[in-house]
Amino acid sequence: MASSIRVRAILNGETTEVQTLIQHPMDSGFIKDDKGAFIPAHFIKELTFEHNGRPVFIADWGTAVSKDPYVKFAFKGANKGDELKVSWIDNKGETDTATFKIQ
Amino acid sequence: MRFWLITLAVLALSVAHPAHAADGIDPAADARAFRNYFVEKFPNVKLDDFANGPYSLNEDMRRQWEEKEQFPPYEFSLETGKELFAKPFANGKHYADCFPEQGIGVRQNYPRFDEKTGQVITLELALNLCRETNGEKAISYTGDDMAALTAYMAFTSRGKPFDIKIPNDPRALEAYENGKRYFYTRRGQLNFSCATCHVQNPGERLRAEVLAPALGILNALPIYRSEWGGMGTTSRRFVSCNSQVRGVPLEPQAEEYRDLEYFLSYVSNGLPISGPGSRP
Amino acid sequence: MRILSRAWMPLCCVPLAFLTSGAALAASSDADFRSAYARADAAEKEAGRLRNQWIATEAALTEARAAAEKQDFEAAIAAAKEAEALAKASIFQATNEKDAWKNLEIR
Amino acid sequence: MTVFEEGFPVTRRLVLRGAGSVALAGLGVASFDVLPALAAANDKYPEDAFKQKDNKEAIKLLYGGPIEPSDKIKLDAPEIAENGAVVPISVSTSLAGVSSIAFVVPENPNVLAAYYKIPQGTLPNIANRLKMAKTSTVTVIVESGGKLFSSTKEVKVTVGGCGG
Repeated sequence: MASSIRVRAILNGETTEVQTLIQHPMDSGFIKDDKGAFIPAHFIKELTFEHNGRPVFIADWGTAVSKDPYVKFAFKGANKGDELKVSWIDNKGETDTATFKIQ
Repeated sequence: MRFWLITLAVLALSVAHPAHAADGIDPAADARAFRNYFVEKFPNVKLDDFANGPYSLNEDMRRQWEEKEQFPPYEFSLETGKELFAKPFANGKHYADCFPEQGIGVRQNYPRFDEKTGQVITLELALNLCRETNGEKAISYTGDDMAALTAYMAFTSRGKPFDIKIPNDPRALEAYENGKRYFYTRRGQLNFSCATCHVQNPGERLRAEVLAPALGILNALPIYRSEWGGMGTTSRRFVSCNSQVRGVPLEPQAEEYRDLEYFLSYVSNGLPISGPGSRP
Repeated sequence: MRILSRAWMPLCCVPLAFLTSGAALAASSDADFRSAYARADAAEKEAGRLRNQWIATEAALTEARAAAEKQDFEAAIAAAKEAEALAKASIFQATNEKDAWKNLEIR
Repeated sequence: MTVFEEGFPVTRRLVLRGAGSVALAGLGVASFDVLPALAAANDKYPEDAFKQKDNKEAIKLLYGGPIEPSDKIKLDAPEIAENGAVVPISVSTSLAGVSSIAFVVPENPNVLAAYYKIPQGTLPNIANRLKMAKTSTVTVIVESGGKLFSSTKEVKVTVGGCGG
């Protein structure tokens, strides 16, 4: 599976509930490996969700977000079948993006 | 460090020892007694819920688990497992060709006793044997690929009750007994057996962790542990438990571990497969 | 048996340049160390045969080898003795549990 | 059985079978009034706020204004975290015109854990999984109508197992 992003976006009445799980180590930079060296910080800094080109949710994350991060939110104004564009960028500048259909 | 060493030792001794029994090997009677012990110890836990380990005994932890289950951390391993399972070997064969029902919905029958080789075949061993018979190298029993493969196979059996068979073969009975002996034998510098924690103290806390009851303890494997930040196979779980009591672990899928899995799965017959699971 | 890469340290061939006056004293404690280490290692192998080794024993054996390498034979001998005691304890545990496990069994 | 749709598995969960609606749906009904919510500040990633070791400093950098506890914020966090690496924390509020929500964990090396911008039309309800170094309070700060409200809960965190 190429993308690191998993999303479930389900329309419930007017509200679209969005759950996301992203495959990412989210290393804080405070943890040592078994040889005692610090594992360098490697975490997602910004995660954005866009619907019809408009941001509906922006997450700015620090070093305290769990590995394989998960976030759930809900927004109004979308219809079944609309597209939700999800993209993230981490502190190393790596990025990933994917679009999902609202169920 | 000293403090909990003493409290744990006192805890272990304070519990009265269950009575003796005749020396004949009677798995069916053991399984009944095993189940009754836990059902009486935790009367308000539904039988099937024992397959959810500590979450059947602690409400605060159960809520955290249910939140994780909405989008579980083992999701990626599950998808990788599905891909790996479908990938053909160099000779064109697949894992599916090595298993009954193409490997779908069969996890609850493992470990099974192979009368040809007289050995207990666990799911993990069966996967590697399948690779070797098809000219591939065996993979690590504690690695992510094995966890992904067993996660996928467990998932296809979700909800199906454990159905472990002990054929009327003295070697099978001996393997079962060997597993039972290992389960109850104290080991490691802490001088604990599996039973010290999982029979005498389930529901108690080891600092943040709530000890799971031994009944249904393997049903959720392989598990994604927050502690490991990743997946863990049965082999990884046994090895890490040995290390926790300061015993030197045996090599993964050693005969003792396979027999232990045979015993523990048999006495959990009837409880549903809930793997892959997520645990603290 | 847990196969540990216990490459034998070249303990026995103490560097010949070590022929100063203290050599005699050091030589004897080297022999003492080697016999103490051999006893500990034999006990640990027996624990291995019983499939019941302890992590602390392995640690003490490693510590003994390291101290011997630094020619600190006093510490090396102490660590070897500790390893032997730990190995023996794990052997006792294994033999004792041969029947003691039944006390915990659910029937 | 797994049913794969749209590339993501609708997995059959033992736990949720028949467990009914997603918790958030119940809250979807919160009174979302028409007051034009503050346009979510599209400022860029608050770099230095995320570096702060000190609680007040981080909040000052992020918001600057005074904060007042509010009972209109429901902060859901475990009493004892099953594991400090994955602590499920969620918030929902009936406050109107919410434009941002932040989670602060004072005992963590960097106190600001997460900062969410809530554009118009998005409900002020979030669930996420945070890391906590040790026992600490968790404070959620909700920016509503340009004012700041908060709710705090203590979460006990320790390692598990026999240790050593």
